[in-house]
Amino acid sequence: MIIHHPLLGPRDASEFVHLGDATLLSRPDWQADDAIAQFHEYLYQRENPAGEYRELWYHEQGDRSWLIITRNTLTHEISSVELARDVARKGSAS
Amino acid sequence: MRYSALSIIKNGLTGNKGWKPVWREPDPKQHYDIVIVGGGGHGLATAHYLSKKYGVTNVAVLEKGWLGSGNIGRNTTIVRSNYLLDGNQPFYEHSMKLWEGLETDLNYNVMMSQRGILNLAHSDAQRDAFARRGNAMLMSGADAELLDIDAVRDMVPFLNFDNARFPIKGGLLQRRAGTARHDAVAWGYARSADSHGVDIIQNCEVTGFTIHDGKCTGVQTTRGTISANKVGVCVAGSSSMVMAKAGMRLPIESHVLQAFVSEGLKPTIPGVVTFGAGHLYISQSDKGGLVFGGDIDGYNSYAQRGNLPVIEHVAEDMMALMPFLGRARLLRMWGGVMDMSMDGSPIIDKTHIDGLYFNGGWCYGGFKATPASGDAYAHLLATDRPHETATQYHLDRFARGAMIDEKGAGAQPNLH
Amino acid sequence: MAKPTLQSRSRLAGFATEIGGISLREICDISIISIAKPLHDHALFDQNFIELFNQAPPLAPTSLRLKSPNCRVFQTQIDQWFVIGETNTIQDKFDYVTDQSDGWVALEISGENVILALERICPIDLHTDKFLIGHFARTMMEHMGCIILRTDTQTYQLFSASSSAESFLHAVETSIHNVT
Amino acid sequence: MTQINRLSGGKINRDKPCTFTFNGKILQGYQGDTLASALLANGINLVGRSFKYHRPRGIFSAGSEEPNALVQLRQAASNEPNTRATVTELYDGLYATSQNHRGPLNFDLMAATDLLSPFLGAGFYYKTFMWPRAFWEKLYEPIIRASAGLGKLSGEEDPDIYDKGFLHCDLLIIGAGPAGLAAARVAAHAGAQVIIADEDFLLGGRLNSERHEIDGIPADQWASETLAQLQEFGNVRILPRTTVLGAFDHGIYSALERKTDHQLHSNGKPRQVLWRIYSKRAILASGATERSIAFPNNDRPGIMLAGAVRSYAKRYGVAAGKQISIFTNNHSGWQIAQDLVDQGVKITAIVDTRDIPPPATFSGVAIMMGTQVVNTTGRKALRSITLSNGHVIQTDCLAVAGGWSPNVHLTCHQRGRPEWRNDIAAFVPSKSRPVGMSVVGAANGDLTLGAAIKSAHQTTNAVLKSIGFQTKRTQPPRAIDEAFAITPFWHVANQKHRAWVDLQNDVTTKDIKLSQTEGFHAVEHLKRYTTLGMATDQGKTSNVLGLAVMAEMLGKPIPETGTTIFRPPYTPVAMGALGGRARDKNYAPIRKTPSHQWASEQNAVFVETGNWLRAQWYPKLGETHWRESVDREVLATRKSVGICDVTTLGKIDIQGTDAAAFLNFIYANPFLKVPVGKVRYGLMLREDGICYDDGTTARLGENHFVMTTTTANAVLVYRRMEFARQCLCPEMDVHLISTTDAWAQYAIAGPNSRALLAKIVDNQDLSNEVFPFMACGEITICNGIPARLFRISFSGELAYELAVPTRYGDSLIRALMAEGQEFDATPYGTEALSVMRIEKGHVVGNEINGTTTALNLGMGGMVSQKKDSIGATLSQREVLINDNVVRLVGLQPVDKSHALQAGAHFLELGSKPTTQNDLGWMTSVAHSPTFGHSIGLGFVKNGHMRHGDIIRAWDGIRGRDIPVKIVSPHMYDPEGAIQRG
Repeated sequence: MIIHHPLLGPRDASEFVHLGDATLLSRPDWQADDAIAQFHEYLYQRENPAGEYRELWYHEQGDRSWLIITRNTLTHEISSVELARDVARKGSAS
Repeated sequence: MRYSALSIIKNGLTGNKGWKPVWREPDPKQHYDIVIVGGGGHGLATAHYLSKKYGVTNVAVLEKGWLGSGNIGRNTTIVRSNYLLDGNQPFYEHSMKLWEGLETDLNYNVMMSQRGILNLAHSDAQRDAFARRGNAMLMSGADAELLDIDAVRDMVPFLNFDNARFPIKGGLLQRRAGTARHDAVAWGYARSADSHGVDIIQNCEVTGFTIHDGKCTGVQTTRGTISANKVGVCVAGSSSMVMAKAGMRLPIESHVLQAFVSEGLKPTIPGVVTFGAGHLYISQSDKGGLVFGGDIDGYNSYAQRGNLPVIEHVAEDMMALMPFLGRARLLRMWGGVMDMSMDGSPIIDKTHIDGLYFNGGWCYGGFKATPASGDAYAHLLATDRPHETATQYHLDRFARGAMIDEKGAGAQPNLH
Repeated sequence: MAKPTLQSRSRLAGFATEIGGISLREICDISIISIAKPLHDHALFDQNFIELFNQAPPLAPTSLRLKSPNCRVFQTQIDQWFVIGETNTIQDKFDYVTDQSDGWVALEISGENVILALERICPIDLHTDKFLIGHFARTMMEHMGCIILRTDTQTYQLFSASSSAESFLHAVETSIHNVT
Repeated sequence: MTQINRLSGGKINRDKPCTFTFNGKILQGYQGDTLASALLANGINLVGRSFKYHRPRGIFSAGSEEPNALVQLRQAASNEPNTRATVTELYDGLYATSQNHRGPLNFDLMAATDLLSPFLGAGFYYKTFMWPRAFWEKLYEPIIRASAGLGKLSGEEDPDIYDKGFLHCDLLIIGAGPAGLAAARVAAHAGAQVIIADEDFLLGGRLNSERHEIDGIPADQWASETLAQLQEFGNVRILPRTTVLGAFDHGIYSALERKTDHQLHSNGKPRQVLWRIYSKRAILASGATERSIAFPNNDRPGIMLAGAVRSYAKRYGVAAGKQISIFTNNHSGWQIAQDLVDQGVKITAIVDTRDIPPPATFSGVAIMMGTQVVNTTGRKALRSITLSNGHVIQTDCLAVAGGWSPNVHLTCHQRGRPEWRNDIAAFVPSKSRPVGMSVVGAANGDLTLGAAIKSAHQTTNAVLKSIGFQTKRTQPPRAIDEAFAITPFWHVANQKHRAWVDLQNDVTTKDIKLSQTEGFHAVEHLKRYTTLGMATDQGKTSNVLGLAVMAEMLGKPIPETGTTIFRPPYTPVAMGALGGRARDKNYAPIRKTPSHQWASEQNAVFVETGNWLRAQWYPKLGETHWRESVDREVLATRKSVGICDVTTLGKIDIQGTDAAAFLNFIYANPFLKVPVGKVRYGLMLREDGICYDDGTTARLGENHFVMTTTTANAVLVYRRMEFARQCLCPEMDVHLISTTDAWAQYAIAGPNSRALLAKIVDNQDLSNEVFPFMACGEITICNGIPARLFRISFSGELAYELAVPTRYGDSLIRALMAEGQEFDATPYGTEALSVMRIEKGHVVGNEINGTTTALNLGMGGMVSQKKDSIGATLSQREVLINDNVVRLVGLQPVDKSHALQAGAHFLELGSKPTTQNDLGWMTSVAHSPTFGHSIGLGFVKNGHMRHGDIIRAWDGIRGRDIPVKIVSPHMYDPEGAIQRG
């Protein structure tokens, strides 16, 4: 696969490490009454869609940026690549 | 009809005209006691044990494609019970015992071949971990041997012992492990279940569940609505998509695992060997092809195909461990979609919806688990109690902190 | 009592060779620092940078080559740059500086067929009209992370982790051997 | 030896004769021959045996689709089994033998299995060999395994080397036949970066084997001239002998270039190169493959694909037989006949299944329309064919033209499904092909030359335009379309004789019938049940035929019966090539510590730790067992001073105004208030509350920390810290960079460590008051060399870790050893390090193994619940904190002479070794020279409450079972007075 890094252009996916669902950006509030239940949902439960999927990749053999990639899990087509930090700042992880 | 050498001779002498279809092709009935969603290895095995062992014969298996079209026919055919944790090992050992009697049970030769599996250790820490695992295996009633370097050399002299980047320090051997002919397992279970009255319905996709007041009473399919007392989903690879139709999210991601086969070669590798400094498992089929695999590709996928980096990585591992295979040629590769769970272990459990049961999350352990998974799921479906060897495979184990994490990789499915 | 004297030692002992018209050598005694841009003081950082280098911080894949101070600057992370060369006068101008000199081994490879050798290990598109003089990329060669920098028409500098310097040299040398 | 079947002409170099050996016979051919063409020239057509029935097999095709002519090429370690003679380029000195027979090729003892064929139909093995159970592994399977397989590996290490590489292009053209060359011309002129690859060593594809004109000149001449023009373009890279193997995501293709396979020796250069080609667009111009017809006994040597017969005649100047007959269901059979006649090859008969007027006449050739071949004779070579009209024709070569299958393989590699085209009776690529791939020429169903070239020209123009290239308006090369029409005819129905579909795997129409009868009629069931298409040719000539036969048996049209797709690789590829350089020590990079050279000089024994090599111990003269060395190193350290290279620990430089807050978030224990100049031990959890790493972090300044991680987890910790920084704390001002390789770091431990250090530090007061336990500082040593000093201890001794820039690391260890002579300073390796940490009760990867919590490790109190940190919340899940979880303990043998074993499980005294009775396990053991006996660490259920209890350490796998006493894990200086001293 080729990932079009927003700053560096096309790079082979083998430079990257895959983590998982982009919802991992939306970490729950540790002080909530049901914090354990919320963290359980956050960490373990997955949509796992067959189709468009927003996921986290890390450019380990590159500029060390975390990216949010929108990729179709049926075709592997990538429709967008964003810097995770920018998404996290906007607070819109999903 | 019963299969035997005699039946082959009799048919051979009469122009092979007497063979009968291996299974019927019935239309779905309106109601079954139990509907199993998924006509793969586990679904068919479940139907076999339900009908033969637990006496529930008003059963349908619904398969969206052709039976056995999922991972039962896309794996590297390894059968073993060399797990570490108490949540897993007794279950896989139960599976191993069922494998050992499977031909007799099914009257079908699935070519279960106990030529052993040897896990190589490349460091003292790895050897110690194998000792711990081997002891756990023995405690569960399985067989296990810890080999030192000399014993490994005697057994598999063709490995790279003298110039390896990560020298071989020993290995964990399970002699009763081996391989089986994967497709035959599906066909054998299908034939048996069919002969016990189970309706196996191919080209029948489940499009929804009939759920009222928290109770599941049937399924909608491309071939009509079918009601059932209980519905057992068993569709590893597609678990999330199917259970989403019941409004559930699962602790599972779908990932692609590639597998590889070489051109046919005269016998060169006796049993299964795994490389402990990389990720490679390899055996040789009865036809002569080397059958091997490695890691999953590492990204979520339903595409049933993978990419080059894993292929190259597997080849690198192979050349590092067995440089005499340099001139063997890769013939074919394929990909299967794995239900990768959050701790690397499966789920066989009721759901919060009455009458709806779930079996999945097999990661890449699904093939070897087929008999026990079928038996345990049949037990659960028939009795509403978990099978004694499958008591920890609960859906809520992550909420409680009761993970069964053999690798210690944590809640990251692509690391299991 | 007199203290012992410590000798500096380069990772590849100043290796240099030429194979089939391609020359390969270790660049010894390099000085590298990383400088990071503070999250809340972007403007100040940029201002300091411009004061020093007469230019805004360069963005990948373009590097900035300067005569005074004699150095090259390129971006290694979103808010991080490497300065290679004369770094001692620069250190104090930035808040977050980390010395990277000893973390890297540096090789220079040049010659007419240099791309034929590099394409055996380098996943980056090195077509000369795409990877221009002054361009750099951080990538991976033979399982080793590295930085490739084009310094001239047929000359490239390669940087990789100093601990695996010998393996990296072997990878590059083998590439030359395999195409000459 | 004369080449009895050699004709005049052909694209061979008669000035370059090649002597070669086949099955011991010394033969001659020419450069430009393949092994197959040279064998045929010498009148040899029996070249192998089939897989199952060991039937004699001859050369069937002239390309990579060959199912039959598989040989063992080269000798000894270079021996390469299953090599297709049809694509093996002849070279002087070539050595080949046939394979898969017992006894000589022409008298294979295994051929007896053919007589048993009525009992060995599809899937027979599923129905028998089940009893008695033990006979499977002992009797049946060994027989099956020995008779199965094809060629034999040498068993020796592959003597050749391989390489890989990366290529980038705008346009990858796959195939250099007429369509590929036409495409390349357009792209070259447009200025695109072009790669054109072809598996053949002679480019031009069918143009070299057929008689056509393009632009008014002979087509083969057009091909060579076009290639010569393409060579002149700097933007075109021509790769002959290069097979594109697979189409992967996003325009990445893998291709294998055979560099030295056409030479006797590779001369130390890579035999093959595996290319990863990154293309913006790809044009598949892979042509079409001819297929056979299933008629009784259609598998004899001498029965060949018609196009191959033509190829041998025109391209290689070889007559495939003395009396050639043709069996066809389409016009190409007639075209081939014409070409053969033109080439001076004698044709006996043309048999056409179609009841139409003959498309042509040839003098002296029997022509029979509406006729089928219903049987053949000739055991090791074809002698005659019997026709449906009763005629028997003497012939030694039957050229079968069953129609053409476009080479759609690469269009299927992303699970695209081809679609059926009735007019040409073939599957053609559908829209569901890899993104960016266009298909032109015969591969796209344009089976005639003019159409192929035209489609290639037009499509290439469109493709180039889509990626921003200006193309000139040019006319495509002119070529006419030869006549082509086909009436599908798949198999001759016959109850008595077998008609082969898959020649290599011996799948006949009877097997397909049985498969259908038994319910295996889904295409995938058919393939899996009969093994159709599973042979080394991947069904290139058999898949479509098999599917068509099944369709006829089911009485369904082909598209309703199913399609068959292909998987990578296009042709089989050597594992060595896929493995590239990853052999022996080059499997993974080697990382060396700064003291490596010095340690080698001390005869240190090294151990692989990840990619690092670390000194494990330093044997001294006279020491015969590693334990002697390790015991000495431990005792010397505890007595005076020891030095250990700890450079491999991960080091991360952390700076920023929020650095402390960030650390407070990623460590389970508090970090906000670590004073400048102090080090703190930190425990890292995953978000699931499980520990995954620990280490020390030093605060060098208000906004500056230096973290150490374990050696094994350096990369993982850094990755997760970047995740936390960018994804969870994007508003924190914190910056990370790894400095692992930038610093050489030595642990200096033991009562004399302070005295030794004092000899090299510049102006640093090392006294307990100024530089106490857990102090740190940036200092200089040896007159101004920058250094960092940490007063931390893994051994439990008074100890320091001293870091200097890596370039001084070698010099520093030498200086320390020299200055340390007066204290008998002793270098110690990882074993002694491990012994001392076990004595002290420090945990490492054996304990922090990814499944243990802080509570398990005895550090539950460190996980602060008063702040937000990764993993803190989920570490409190009910099962993780219940009373019965395992706890870290120390263990000692009751009988001090017993050695403990890591991996042993714990049981109550007297309880049976069962899963239910398992209490825990031993994680780490060592012989402690300090205590004079074996000690261990381990996890025991509720172990913290059980100090003093005696339990069993059961190690059944090594036949040991000993009583052990549970003690505190902190066995050496539990109060820590020594390290604080």
